[in-house]
Amino acid sequence: MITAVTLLTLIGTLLGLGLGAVNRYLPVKEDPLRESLSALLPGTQCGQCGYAGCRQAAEALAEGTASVNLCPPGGPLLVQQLGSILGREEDSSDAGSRTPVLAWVNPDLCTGCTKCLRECPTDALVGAAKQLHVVLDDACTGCGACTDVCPTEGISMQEVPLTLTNWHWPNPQHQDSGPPKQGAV
Amino acid sequence: MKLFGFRGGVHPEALKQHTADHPISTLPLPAALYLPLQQHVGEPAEPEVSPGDYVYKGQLLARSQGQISAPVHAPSSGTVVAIDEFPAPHPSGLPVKTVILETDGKDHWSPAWTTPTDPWSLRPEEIAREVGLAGVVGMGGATFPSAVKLGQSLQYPIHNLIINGSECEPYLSCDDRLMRERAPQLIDGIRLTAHALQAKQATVAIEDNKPEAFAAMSAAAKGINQLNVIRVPSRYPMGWDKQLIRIITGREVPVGARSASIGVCVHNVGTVYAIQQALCAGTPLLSRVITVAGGAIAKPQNLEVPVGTLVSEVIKYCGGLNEEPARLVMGGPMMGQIVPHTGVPLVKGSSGVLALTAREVDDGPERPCIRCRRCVEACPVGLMPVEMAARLRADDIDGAVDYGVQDCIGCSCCSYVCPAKIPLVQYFNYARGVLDCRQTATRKAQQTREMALARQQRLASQQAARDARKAAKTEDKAKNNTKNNIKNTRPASKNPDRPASGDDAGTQHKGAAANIIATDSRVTDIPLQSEQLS
Amino acid sequence: MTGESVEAYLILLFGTALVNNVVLVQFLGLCPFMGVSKKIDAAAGMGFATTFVLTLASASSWLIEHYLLAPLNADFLRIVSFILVIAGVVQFTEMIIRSLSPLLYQTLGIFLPLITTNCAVLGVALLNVQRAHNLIESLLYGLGASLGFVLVLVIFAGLRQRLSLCQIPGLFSGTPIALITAGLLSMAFMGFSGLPSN
Amino acid sequence: MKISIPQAAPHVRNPGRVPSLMTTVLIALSPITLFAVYQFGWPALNLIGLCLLSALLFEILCLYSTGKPLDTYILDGSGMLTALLLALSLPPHAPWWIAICGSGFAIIVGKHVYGGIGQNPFNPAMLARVALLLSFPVEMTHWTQAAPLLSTAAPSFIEGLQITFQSSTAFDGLTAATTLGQLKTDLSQGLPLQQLTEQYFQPLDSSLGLTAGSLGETSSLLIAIGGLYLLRQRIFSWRLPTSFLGSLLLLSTTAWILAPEIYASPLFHLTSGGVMLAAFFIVTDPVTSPCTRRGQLLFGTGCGALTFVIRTWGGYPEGVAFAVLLMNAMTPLIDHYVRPRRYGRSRTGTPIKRPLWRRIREFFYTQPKSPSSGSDK
Repeated sequence: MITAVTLLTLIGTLLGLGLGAVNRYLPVKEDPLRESLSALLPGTQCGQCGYAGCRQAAEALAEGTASVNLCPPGGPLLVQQLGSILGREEDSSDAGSRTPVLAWVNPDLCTGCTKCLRECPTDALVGAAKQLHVVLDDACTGCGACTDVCPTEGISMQEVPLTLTNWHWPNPQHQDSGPPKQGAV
Repeated sequence: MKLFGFRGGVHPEALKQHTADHPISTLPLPAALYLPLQQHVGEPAEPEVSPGDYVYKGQLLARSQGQISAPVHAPSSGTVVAIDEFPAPHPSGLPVKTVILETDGKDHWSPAWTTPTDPWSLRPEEIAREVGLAGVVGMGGATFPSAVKLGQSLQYPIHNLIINGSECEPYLSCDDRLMRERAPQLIDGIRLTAHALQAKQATVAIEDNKPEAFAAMSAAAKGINQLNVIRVPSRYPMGWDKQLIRIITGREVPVGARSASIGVCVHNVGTVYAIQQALCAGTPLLSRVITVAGGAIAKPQNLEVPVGTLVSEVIKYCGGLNEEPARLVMGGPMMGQIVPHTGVPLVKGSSGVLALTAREVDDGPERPCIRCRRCVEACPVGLMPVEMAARLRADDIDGAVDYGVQDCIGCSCCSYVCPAKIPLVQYFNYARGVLDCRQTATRKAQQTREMALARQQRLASQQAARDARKAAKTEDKAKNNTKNNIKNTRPASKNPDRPASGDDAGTQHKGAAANIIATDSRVTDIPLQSEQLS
Repeated sequence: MTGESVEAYLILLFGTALVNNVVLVQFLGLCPFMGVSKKIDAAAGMGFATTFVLTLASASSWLIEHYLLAPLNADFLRIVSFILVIAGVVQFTEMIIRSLSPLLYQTLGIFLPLITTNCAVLGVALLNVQRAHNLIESLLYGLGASLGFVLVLVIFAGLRQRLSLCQIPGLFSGTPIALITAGLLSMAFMGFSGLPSN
Repeated sequence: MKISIPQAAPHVRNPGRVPSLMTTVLIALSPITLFAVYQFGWPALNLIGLCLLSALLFEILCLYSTGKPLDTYILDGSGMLTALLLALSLPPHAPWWIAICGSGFAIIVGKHVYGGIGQNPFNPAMLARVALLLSFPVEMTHWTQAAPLLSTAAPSFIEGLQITFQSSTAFDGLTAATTLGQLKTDLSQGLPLQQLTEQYFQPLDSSLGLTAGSLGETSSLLIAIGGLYLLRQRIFSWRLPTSFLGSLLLLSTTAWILAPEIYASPLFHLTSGGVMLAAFFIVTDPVTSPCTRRGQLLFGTGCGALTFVIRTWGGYPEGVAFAVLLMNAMTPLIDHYVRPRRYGRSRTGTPIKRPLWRRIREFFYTQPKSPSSGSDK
């Protein structure tokens, strides 16, 4: 009985010493995961993912508490990228798959109250007090934060129209469900 | 001249005999011309005229804008009816901004037209400028503005200017007729382009299934020592410029680099003819030679057509359709684009109009792939279409990119030889579309990050400025109190920047984000309101 | 190192790698075989990690058996001490991989520490004792077994990568088709049975 | 004419179709099949008919259960081809259930479990043959001497039925081991090889197919004719058969030169067993062989080498089936690593570098500012 105990403790201590020594020489780089995740997130701190900001969302993703499709402005591409980094194939049903939309200000309803200007995370809404506001299409991420604060319901989310530049060939497999065709003459 | 080996390629039936013997006839002037502003690679042209103006033949309708663009000229005199959306010659049938010109039939030139200065005395960059002003674009189908190509090639020592007269697409014979009937003008055009590029020598490559064209061009080229006319094997895609470079010079253009970087420049026969017309005859690119063929066309022939003519006009002139075509194709059958109906205009890049019957299209039922690897043999770029298509069928875009789907030139050799009739090219077009979406999405995400950061900095700087002002005010107040502490205390002055509702501070002061957007040329200046919140 | 002993060693090496292959003939180490074979690169990474562990473990287990267990005739401790050593070696490998290539560490994930529980590793160590190999023979036996493991793992990863592209009928898609393919693969490997291998 | 769904280029196609491909291969197989029926009489015909019929039945069953349209799939003939190849590799007097089990295994497990044609990693015919060899060794190695159809020694039609269906040993015929099997047993008794080969190996007979062996593997000449016809029809590339036969020839010649008393002569290897049938019909199966030229050469050489190793040192007399299966398992790896060089890229995929002298010259090249003399170029 004694030999068994001494033997095992001997082997255990031998291995422990070896591993301790090795650990000192092999520097373990800081977990790069958090940086790469927060670099991907849009950084608009819009808070739609339920976390205070993008850095907190990145931490949650790194720990695995948050799902991959937590960020609506990121769209389907962000879901794919997060999925590939974290190795998780979450379904991108809700946030990811909707078609790209842009905010649109209805000129009749806009009173120039500048409430929406403050809400927009990327200053896509421009205009002055008492003046008509307008959306800069290039800057708008379609996050929809402005639509809820507009007192006169003047801002609505419109689908991006199909033009020659953003039309793409459909996947031949689901040929019939290709992108909507413009009515030909 | 020693030719080098090349890879892949297919041997479709030429089917040029229907049109090769018809001389080029000219289409009578149509009633209306529809000139899209986007007939070339690069930024669309900016209209110069407005609806209702009367324009002369050759007058500038829209000038080029931005780095890579090309102007659009009026093919005939008439009045501009409208400038708005009209169906584009594109498979989707989507509209594009078009100048609609009603011709008055007089077809006379603008009085301001002067005969051009002697082109031979021009310096290379002047030639490039003249070619740019004439709106000449690549006529082989790539429609890259030729002036930009000449300008870019000037930065490299050009050893060999290759003229692409191979016309390897079945059915098409417009380059063939061009070489047979207008060889002297072509030779002048070649010498001018060689002069513009300071090229040491020029080589005209003609496929060996066009002996008459070869004879005509050799006769016209006799006596010029740096110019030689050679036969190349007729094997599609000989017309691919990089394939010609590989077979003539034995070298390959590195991926991502221009062909000029290895001392070679390739121009299509049609482009060289347009350059000659622009420099010697002073006529900008107003019309081009096309082939109208296909089983459904009554009288197939070659036509000189003003740019902007409707396809229906052309078909009506060629005797109309003797049966319902299965596919209406703009360009050649291998790389041409299908057009939804005949109500679309011809543009600078359309080299042909084909009305193909069901027999010719021979679109058998699509069967599962049996990995017979004929597509791997046929691919001139050296890709593996069978592996790429298998991955795209399983929606694995990254796997397809790993096999090189971004290098695919869309020459359709793989779909042509596929016995299971799989639409491989559409898979690869779909993959390139997805990659395009990803690229714009990542660029947009990057832009969003910058703007969000800029906004936070702006808010922070406003907050700091406000605190500094407040601190300065309290300090003045303290000084005022000490000076006249006997005066009655006035009510607190109205704080000029009452904090707005909610936790946000200060009114909007369109600083950083607007500047970023303002740099974008299309956004006009926004008048900046003062701090006062009314 | 006389001529025929080299030949014997070669036969031992290739015999264990091909003829009685650790995975397809002796059916050891099946869980990483099924778990990590989705991608070829991950499979290769896992294969070489296991090779490193297996060779090292079979050598050190021989040393422990020869110098510690035999003289104190504590044979009953054999399995416990072997597992202790293997765990040590695996922890050592994990540290190396984590510092050398975090990407590989990421892709292997849970399967890296699981090498400890890989029955091929312990199996080979015990077989060494059972067949009373000397140090070189047990090293070669470990190396042969791990080469066989890597070979079959990478081949199977190639097969599964292609299977992931096929439209396999619903009933069989996923693990069932992988198990069927593994069965057919081991049938093909039975062609090697009969080749000389002691 | 309203185009609802845009079709991408090309708008003309090569007339070749998958069913025409399969029928050409079946035509190439016909001389061997007829010769086999002539050579081994009625049982051979029964076997071939049984295999084809049961394959058709299983194919319909699988297509129906996976809900695929019957007409486009059944007519592509790949099921028939697999069944015929399997039948040609069975011993002539095999009982009926061998044929049905074999074609069932080939069609169901070999092909349709993986999702139908074009997606099976292993060659279905070889898979079935190995499965039968392993599970029914006795029936699969029961060879009979070749006896022309109508000659006295050949079983009559009724006897043929009895052999196939009741596996009666009434007509025991002249059972004889194939040259390969004979060689294996004699060698194990340590008899010197020269003495053995004189006894029962006449190169001419074995190439003409007069010796015992499975249905289609006896006459190498007829197989070669079928194979060359396919080569001319460009159904498969020459690289596969040449590399397979070449590597087998090379290995067997070197071994034969080094130790003629242990290793058999190369001609013996080539004309015996299923080498020729495999070279032109099994190794060249497009679904299970690599796509690139170098990949095919590698695949063929691998098959040849493994056949030699298994035949010389392995436990089974016939190594071709195992060799082909092993190399089929390697094919995804070959396709993954061996890829053609892309235009403008080096073999590893990075864009090629321009020669140094061109980069230097370009560095010193100043744009032609000065007005040239206008002389024509």
